[in-house]
Amino acid sequence: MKIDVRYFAWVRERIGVGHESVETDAATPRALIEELRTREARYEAAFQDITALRVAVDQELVDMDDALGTAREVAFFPPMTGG
Amino acid sequence: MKIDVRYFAWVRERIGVGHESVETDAATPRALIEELRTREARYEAAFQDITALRVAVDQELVDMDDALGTAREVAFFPPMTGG
Amino acid sequence: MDIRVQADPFAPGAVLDGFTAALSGAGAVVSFTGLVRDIDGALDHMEIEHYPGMTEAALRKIASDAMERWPLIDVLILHRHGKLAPQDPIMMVATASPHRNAAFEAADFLMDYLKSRAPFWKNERVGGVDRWVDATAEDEAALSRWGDDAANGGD
Amino acid sequence: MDIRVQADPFAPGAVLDGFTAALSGAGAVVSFTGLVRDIDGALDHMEIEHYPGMTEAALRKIASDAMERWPLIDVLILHRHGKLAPQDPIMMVATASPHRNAAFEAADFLMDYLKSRAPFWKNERVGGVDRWVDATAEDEAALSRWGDDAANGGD
Repeated sequence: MKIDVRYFAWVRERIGVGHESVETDAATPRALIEELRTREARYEAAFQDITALRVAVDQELVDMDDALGTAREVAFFPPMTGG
Repeated sequence: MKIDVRYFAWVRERIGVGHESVETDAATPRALIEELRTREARYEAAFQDITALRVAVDQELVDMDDALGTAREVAFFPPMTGG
Repeated sequence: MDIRVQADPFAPGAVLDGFTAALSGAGAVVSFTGLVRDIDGALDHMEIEHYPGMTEAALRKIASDAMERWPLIDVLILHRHGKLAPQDPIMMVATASPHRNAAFEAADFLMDYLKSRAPFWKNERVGGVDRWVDATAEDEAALSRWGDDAANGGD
Repeated sequence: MDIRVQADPFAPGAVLDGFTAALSGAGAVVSFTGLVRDIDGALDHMEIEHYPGMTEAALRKIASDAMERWPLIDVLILHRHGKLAPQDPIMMVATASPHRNAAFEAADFLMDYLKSRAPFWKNERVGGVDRWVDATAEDEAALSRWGDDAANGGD
């Protein structure tokens, strides 16, 4: 399936784009990360410590092992620092 | 000694004046209240339940049994309801 | 420290902006505004009596206690007296600190002490009848949260 | 409920007065304003990134959770993004309730969730160098105070 993958803050900076369309069969955000890591060094740089990352699927916070299901949009970012 | 005695809220209403000068030898606010109660019915009406009253001596909250000492101003009033 | 006791109405926003503009190094500003509540739509007006002289001293003491207890940059207490209409702002406190929790806790503390230790008395006219507002046991009990001697002031 | 995400500056006082004027039956209004802190005098500016679409939804959810949990008359959350100067107001929450404690607790709750559950990321330029602000363990731990599932959202 085709997913719009979005990156924010230093994840975005390391990968070098804010979003991209990714063709994948990954079942979970964690699996999608493992897939992306094998692509290029910049992904490895962004995803090296998965515990430092948060993920939203279709704009809702979820766990790394939740099912992607029919997700259209997945976003990876560091812990939020609003307020 | 001569003390300026002040009354607020319903204590003031029952006694009928906001302040008055009182000649007394009372050693504590409680003793001053007992003295005033014997004067007239309006004092008895204001002071019948001493637990419903608060007292300030020279503009500081004190206990009914604290010494009046050389107090110049004593105020009796119900519990405060600011805020 | 800014302590104001006044009969004149005030706009909470203007007070908040004035307070905030004067700060340096603050990261957090908390304000509390008390309004004249009119739950049954039956309140004609409220009249607040106070003890001139003692009022200012008591508010100054409460503000100083808060400044000693938390790392605050500034504290404001403003309280009206005299006649107020339903929904009028009665009073306001504001606290500023580098830290959020200090600003919140100090504002909460100021309100607890202001309710039971500052010489104000509210009188409500409802349907043409005046009545003094009773102090609540909860207001008095709230002081024990801060567990210090001041909670025992007064009888 | 009033949720605003904006690049434009705002005046906390004007926001507070607008919020207060629209209320009916409130006795207590609490506001929290977050300012860009510049402790060492070395901050050039702050830049806040956010996730358009998700941001608004997340803030709306946090505000709704507060409205369900406390007897609130209204809730406001305003958060800026983009470039901010030292001492600029970053964000603001306001709560209104008939009761003081509800207004205080709800404002505190909103701040806790806003810090860790709304998709904003702060970047500070200090002495010409950009750095992302780290989330603190305390901010995350603060959520457990409210003891519900939402504290476990995200990984």
